Amino acid sequence: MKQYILNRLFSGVIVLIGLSIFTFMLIHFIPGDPVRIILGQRATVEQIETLREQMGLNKPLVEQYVTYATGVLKGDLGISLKTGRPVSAEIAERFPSTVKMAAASLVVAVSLGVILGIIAAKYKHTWVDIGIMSLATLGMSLPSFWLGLLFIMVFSVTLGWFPIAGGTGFVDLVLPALTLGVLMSTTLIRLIRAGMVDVLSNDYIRTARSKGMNERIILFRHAFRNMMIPVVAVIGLQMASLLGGAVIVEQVFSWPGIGTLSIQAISSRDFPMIQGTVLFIGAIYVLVSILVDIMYAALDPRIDYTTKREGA
Amino acid sequence: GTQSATPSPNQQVTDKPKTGGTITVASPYEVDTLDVHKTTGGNESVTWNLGASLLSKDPVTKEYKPYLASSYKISEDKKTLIFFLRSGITFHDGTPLTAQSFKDNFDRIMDPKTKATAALANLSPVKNIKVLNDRSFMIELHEPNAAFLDTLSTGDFQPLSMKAIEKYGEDYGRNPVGVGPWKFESWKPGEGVTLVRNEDYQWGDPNFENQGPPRVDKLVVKTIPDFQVMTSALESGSIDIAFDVPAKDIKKYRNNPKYQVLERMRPGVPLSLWMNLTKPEFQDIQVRKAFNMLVNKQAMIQAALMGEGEVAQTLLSPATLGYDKSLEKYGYENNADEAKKLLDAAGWKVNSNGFREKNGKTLTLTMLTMPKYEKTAQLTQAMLGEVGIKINIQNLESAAWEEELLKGNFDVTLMAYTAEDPDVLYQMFHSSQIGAFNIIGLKDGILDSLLTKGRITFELNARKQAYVEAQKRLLKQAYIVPLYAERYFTVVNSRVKGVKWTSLMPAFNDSWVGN
Amino acid sequence: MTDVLEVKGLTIKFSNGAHSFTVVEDLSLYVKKGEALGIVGESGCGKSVTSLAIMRLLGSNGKINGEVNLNGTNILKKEEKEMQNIRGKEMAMIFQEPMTSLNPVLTIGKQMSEGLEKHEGMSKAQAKQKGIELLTQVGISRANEIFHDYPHRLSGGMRQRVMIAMAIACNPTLLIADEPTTALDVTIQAQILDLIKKVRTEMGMSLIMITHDLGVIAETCDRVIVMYAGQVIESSDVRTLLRNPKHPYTIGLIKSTPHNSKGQKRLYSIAGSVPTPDEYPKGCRFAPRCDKVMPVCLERSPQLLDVDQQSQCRCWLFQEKTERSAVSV
Amino acid sequence: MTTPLLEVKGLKKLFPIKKGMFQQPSFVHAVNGVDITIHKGETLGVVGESGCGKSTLGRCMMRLIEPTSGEIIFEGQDIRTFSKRDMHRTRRNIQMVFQNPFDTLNPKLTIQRILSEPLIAHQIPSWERQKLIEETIEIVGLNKRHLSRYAHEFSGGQRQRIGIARALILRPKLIIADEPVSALDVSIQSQILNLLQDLQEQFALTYIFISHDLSVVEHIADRVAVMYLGEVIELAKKEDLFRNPMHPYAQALLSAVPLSDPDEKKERIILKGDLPSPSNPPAGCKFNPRCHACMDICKTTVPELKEVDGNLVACHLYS
Amino acid sequence: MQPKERTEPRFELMHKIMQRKMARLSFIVLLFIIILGIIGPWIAPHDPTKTYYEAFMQGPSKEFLLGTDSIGRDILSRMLYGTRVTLTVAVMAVAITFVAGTLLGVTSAYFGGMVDNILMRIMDILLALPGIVLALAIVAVLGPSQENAMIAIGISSIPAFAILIRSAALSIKSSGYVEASRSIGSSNWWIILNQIIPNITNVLIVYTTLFVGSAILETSALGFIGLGAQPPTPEWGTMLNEGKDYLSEAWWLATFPGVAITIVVFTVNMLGDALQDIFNPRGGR
Ligand SMILES: Nc1ncnc2c1ncn2[C@@H]1O[C@H](COP(=O)(O)OP(=O)(O)OP(=O)(O)O)[C@@H](O)[C@H]1O
Ligand SMILES: Nc1ncnc2c1ncn2[C@@H]1O[C@H](COP(=O)(O)OP(=O)(O)OP(=O)(O)O)[C@@H](O)[C@H]1O
Ligand SMILES: [Mg+2]
Ligand SMILES: [Mg+2]
Repeated sequence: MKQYILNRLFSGVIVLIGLSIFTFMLIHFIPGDPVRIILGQRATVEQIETLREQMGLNKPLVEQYVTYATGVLKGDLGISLKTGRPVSAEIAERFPSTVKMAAASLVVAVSLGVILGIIAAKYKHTWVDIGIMSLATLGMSLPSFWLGLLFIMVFSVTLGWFPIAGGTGFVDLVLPALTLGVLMSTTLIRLIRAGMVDVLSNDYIRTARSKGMNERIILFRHAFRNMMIPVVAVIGLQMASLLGGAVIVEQVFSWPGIGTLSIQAISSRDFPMIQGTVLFIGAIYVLVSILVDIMYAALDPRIDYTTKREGA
Repeated sequence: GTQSATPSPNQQVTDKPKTGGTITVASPYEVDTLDVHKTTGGNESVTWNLGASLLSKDPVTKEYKPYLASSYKISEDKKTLIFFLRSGITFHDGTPLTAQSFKDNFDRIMDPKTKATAALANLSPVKNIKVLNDRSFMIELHEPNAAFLDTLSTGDFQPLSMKAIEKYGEDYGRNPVGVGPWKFESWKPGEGVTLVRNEDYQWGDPNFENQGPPRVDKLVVKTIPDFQVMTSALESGSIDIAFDVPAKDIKKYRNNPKYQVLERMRPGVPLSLWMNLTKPEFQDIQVRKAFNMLVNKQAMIQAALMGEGEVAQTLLSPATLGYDKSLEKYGYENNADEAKKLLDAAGWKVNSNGFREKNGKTLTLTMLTMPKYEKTAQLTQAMLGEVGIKINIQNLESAAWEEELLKGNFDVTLMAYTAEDPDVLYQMFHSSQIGAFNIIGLKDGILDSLLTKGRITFELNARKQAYVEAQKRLLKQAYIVPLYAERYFTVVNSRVKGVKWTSLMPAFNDSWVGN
Repeated sequence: MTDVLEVKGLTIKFSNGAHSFTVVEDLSLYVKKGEALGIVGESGCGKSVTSLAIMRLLGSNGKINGEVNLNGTNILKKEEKEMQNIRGKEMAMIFQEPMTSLNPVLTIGKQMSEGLEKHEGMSKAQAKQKGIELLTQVGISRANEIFHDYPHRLSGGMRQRVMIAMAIACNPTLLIADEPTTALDVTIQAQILDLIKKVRTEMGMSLIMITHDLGVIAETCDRVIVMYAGQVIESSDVRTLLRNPKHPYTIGLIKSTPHNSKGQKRLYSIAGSVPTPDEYPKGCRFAPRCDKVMPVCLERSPQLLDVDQQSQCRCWLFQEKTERSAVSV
Repeated sequence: MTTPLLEVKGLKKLFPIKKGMFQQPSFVHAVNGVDITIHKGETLGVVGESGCGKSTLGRCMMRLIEPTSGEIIFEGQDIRTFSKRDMHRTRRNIQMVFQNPFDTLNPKLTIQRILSEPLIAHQIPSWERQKLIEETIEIVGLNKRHLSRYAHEFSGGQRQRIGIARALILRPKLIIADEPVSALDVSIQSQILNLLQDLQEQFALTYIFISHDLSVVEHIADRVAVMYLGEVIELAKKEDLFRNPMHPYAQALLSAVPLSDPDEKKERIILKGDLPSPSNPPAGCKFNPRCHACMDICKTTVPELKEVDGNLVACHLYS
Repeated sequence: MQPKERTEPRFELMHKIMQRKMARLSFIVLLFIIILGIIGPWIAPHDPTKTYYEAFMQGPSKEFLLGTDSIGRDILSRMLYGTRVTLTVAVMAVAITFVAGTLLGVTSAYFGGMVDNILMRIMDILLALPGIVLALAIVAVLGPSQENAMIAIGISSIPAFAILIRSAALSIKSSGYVEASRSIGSSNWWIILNQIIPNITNVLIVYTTLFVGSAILETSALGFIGLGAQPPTPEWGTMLNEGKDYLSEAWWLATFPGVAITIVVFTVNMLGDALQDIFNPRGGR
């Protein structure tokens, strides 16, 4: 297991290196000059050139990358061009609120997904099922900001239940978490229903029935864990994308998360920050996918990472 | 709405002021750092309250009044300014403000290691600063520059405590120490900054009634980038004051006694249609005039601002020095028929497809724009389209837009330029600025000399006159199509009293919280 | 001897959407106490469906008609709740696929004890003790360890032993084994068959053994039912069936196993293939493949009638002989 | 003796079990040094328990998977040394019939296309193709009308006929049949076995017939190889093996077959335990932990395949 | 045995769709919308780019059935014209995803080993890259336009699609008929084209429908960075974005395009579900 995790980390690092090279190339192709942006409109040509030199932006790309990469290896993601503070500090500051929202949305999504998914599976092909599944599909078909705005209109403006104040307290958390949670749950509901239907048609469920187990035990003891095995991967991916920042919902609710940070970085051409957020999000992605595999092993005793067959 | 050229009256103060309480303000701009030397903008709503400037500009008369400086002198050659400081001013950390503080601040900005990039640009007219004694210092300019006084009246050159800078190092931006009415307390990134009253503040801004410490205990400045959220927060009472409320949302607050709307014209160059004069089409004045006549400005205001703006017939907005009502007659009225005649006369005839054509070339133009001006762009496209001018809109994200603009990759574009000082016209239109911000490539000797004159004239009236003349020239030559001037709106919950505009934004020295 | 199980006129229909088809028709059988009944037939003839119907474990799209009397009461009339108390307790089942019939995420122990806890009201510790006992009884060495192990670590044979241990845990009166050895190797099959015989005699259970292998029947059963296309076509005691089969299908089946054609170059073979439920022919269902087919076979379907004391057969060949007596009754 | 059609010498196939990137992999010895000869026109049965390496042996013999070591001499040439081109040409002569007729026919293709695939692969000119296809389909007992249908429209037995037709259409010399009847019903099984025998006569085919069903092998094979954990432990003429198996494992295997007569009692050898894991086999004779005649030497020394009474057996009992 | 009655596979699929209530409804609605997309320009009551100066942002009325937008254009006409644009963008974007994703997924699955490793690492990199960065970069390189929005959306969904296709292809790869095909000496590309691709068409069809839905949604999200259709071309996502700031003042601006998008995505998803159901009888009905 340890060995396996090491291997995964190793290939994760390769992905991150690829990612950093890729982003590095990309951002230098994006039109928009960070120097101009920093200096503002009153800057003279000489000032611009001096700053460009200072920032090392006139060196060959490869050299710039090498400088950057050596910095990263030393744990230095560079200094934000915009705030002048270390990129890592900026990210670290935003991360808690991102985690807060990710966790809250995940709770909403998973609880909605599990409850509605299981109900739909249990009553499959009845109106309950059709109703839940249509709602879930409808949820999938809604643009995310649409739902967010709707929630603001209804719960914040009209009913005044969850006034949005642009903070990160509990009250502020409710609506964005609900929005994201509901949107994410649509996928989960569908997956869980399908998984449950599938698992319930397995031979071992019949075995459990033949022992006289009641339906509740069959659903929760025999089916649930087996059903969750494929679902965990999706939850993991959702978690990763949430931890990387849910850009649009963050913007709708003015939530100060990593997503907003990365968007701001892009629009202000804050190269070290773009690079830093991309790397960070990439690292989260890598870590979460490793975590998902560990979860797999925890859920499914058949998975044993100490021996892995080739092929098959 | 009132269509006055002056900022709308500040809040009427009728009750007796009280002390205590908290005011919560929301601004749509993300604060990057509270170190004014290093900022790239967006933090004025905080730093303006933290610090103080040498001079204070009267938002109405545009007069510079002494603030931290008790007085100042301008040398004969207009290249040297001497400032005398008030006594008894201390930073929030207790260190006294001296002439040396300004010198040290200047040196810090000039030091490349500081990377005080934007501030460096602001101070580019300055050659050197010399400390004369504890309470006076001299600023030497490269050349006479009246606009520089404006810099001194903004928060950009507010003194920062060198002791704090040494103490916090890189983290100073998170622990600012100034001389203003409010002291820094805490900052939650992405959420907001909390300031508390500076009890020692006795050097009141001359534009305010209250010359002592603010009446309110705490000032919280939140960042709420999304307008929907901002208005929702305002309506739920979780914020008291919303900055930069979009024009479209203003109507519902206007006639609501729960709120007061403070408004002000945006200073600087109004939103205009800029024609790239290096393109052959626009070298013909008839074409430029025709463009001026083709736009229906009132319709644009209606569409883009729901009527909450002002038709611009001049190149400086009514909130800027240099604006004069008399200039309006040099502007062009919307007159499509006349425009068609001009175009015909210029040789651009309508062809069988309904497009204007000259020497086999159709009049097709690329309009560079960004999402913010989307509506105006589309209206312009429609208006010009009606007479057979084909406009291809190229919508770019703002950073990319700016880059393309500076490279001159456009035929026409939409742009407004916010600036307190009329010297902005120099940057935009002086021939020396080609390659920088004279993006349309305008070369006009008469105009150049008028703009230079404006720059080196310190006396207000004479200075204003220079810019009036410059605008006349710009309008007569139809170099540009001014469209409309926007307003800034600040919505205040009526429980907060005594909010007043400064030249930059509302401030709270006089404010208090009612019931 | 009393009948532990008596099935009368069992008919099973499946419907999918508008379309419905009968997969088992008018099936009757009985199992006496301590007796082993074999059911043979080719794939798809309805063996598993029958056994599932007896357990009332058919999916919701299956419709059952007829009577299933277990120890004298018709369980088709019982509530699902009551059925849960009968399943695992009074009758138990072993399935064909040992690989998929155990829940992969629960330990062997957990899966064994849950039945004991429910039906015998045992505590966890008691159930564990009993579970280990049972595992030892079915010949698993290291029962202590295996009890805590997950199914995927066991071989097919071991899993099938676990299934048997689970099935006999509450000492059911009837054990149904649906092709318990088809997925296993011969040597393992021999072990399992041996085991089933052993526990049956030790515990005095009745057994229904479902298979398509006549050899398995010969080895484990007292009586046999032969099914073809959803119907019982022959029923008799094992010896009679194997030595003196009546129905042409049974005859063909026995003859076509390589073992029974030793020395012959070519195997006997029945032409054609087994029909699926939606294409059952009218008349005798075996008629299209039968080498003794008569005109009547294609027209009318024969009855399952006694041929002699030991056997019943559904074939027009025997119908004629007994017709008179059938009419006179 | 005539030269054998196919001769396998010391064939080994190890499947690596990946551990970690920085660790030595361990191996499953799926086929562990097999020597077999097959003569033209004969049928060699291969029996053994599940996982003993029968299929792997079959696949290796036509290089569907690359053997780890050993020689495969077909008509006097070692095909392991063949280039891709030569190998492709040789494939015409060695064909395979697979176990599962439900899985081995592409559900999206018509029978016509399934049968033309080998012809296209071997560049048979298109005018000959149709003739061959029609001829072959009738040989296996189906007819032209069936060509336009898809696999799901056929019964298991018919599908297996199509599988056989596909193997036959290039008129190979050797057919490796990997459990061709074990997925079929008893009554259908006999049809297919008869068909295979007929074809053998008609086309002078040579079969390697892999099965776990001893009675089927007994019926069809001339010689039988019994495999255990990747090794051949007995290779004997059918009559000898079934009358008098020598290796204790072969004895146990044969005695395990259920007899279809309830009164015919025979001495049954019930083996202890299961097949050990092929990645970690016991030392000495691999069968020793389950053997009823195990001696001390069995636990230490690997017995060699030696000739005893004209047949081959690998057991210390016979040395 | 008598030959069974056979329906052509194509019609059979249609038939199966029509058998399901929701699927039938979705199909009809979608068909209706596609027809609108084709004939839209002829039935639109107004010129979609014409500004009516006297009618800025007016609510639905007799003259303007769905109201006008903030610069006085008829929303109904814009929506009718926009149908074609919107659907084209989505379909083309998915076409890009489809071609590249299938190719990558199948190649990766079939060849395995090093090829698989490299391709999948690249997919990992793309997956770990925030979509908006990728989109910006693509636009940066190619310039902003509707086509490039298409390309951006198309490219950004390639990794997800490729991974899905890979796993589908992997299960086909290990199937008996692929081994059979290899055993008779067919070449790799032959096998990919004739054995693997035909057998993942079900999966392909289902995923493609699902991706069409998300492509439409993404188009509307890309409007955020000015990457959508270039004005004055009407396109639903851009219209929705324009209208979202006016929800409380002029609900009709965002509501109609929003509802239209939701309906299309919903029906496409429903259809995708039905197809999944049809192709995979065990999991569903
Ligand atoms: N849940 C179901 N829905 C519809 N049809 C079914 C269902 N279960 C079984 N059938 C059909 O009923 C018939 C009898 O099936 P059954 O499983 O009883 O056969 P079997 O005799 O057990 O065959 P095998 O030897 O292959 O196990 C088959 O044609 C099968 O297709
Ligand atoms: N591709 C592979 N990778 C790793 N191990 C394999 C692979 N193929 C087969 N094996 C292993 O090799 C051994 C022999 O397998 P093989 O399929 O040849 O057995 P078999 O005798 O054909 O069994 P069966 O009767 O079940 O078909 C088994 O332990 C199997 O797990
Ligand atoms: Mg069965
Ligand atoms: Mg095999």
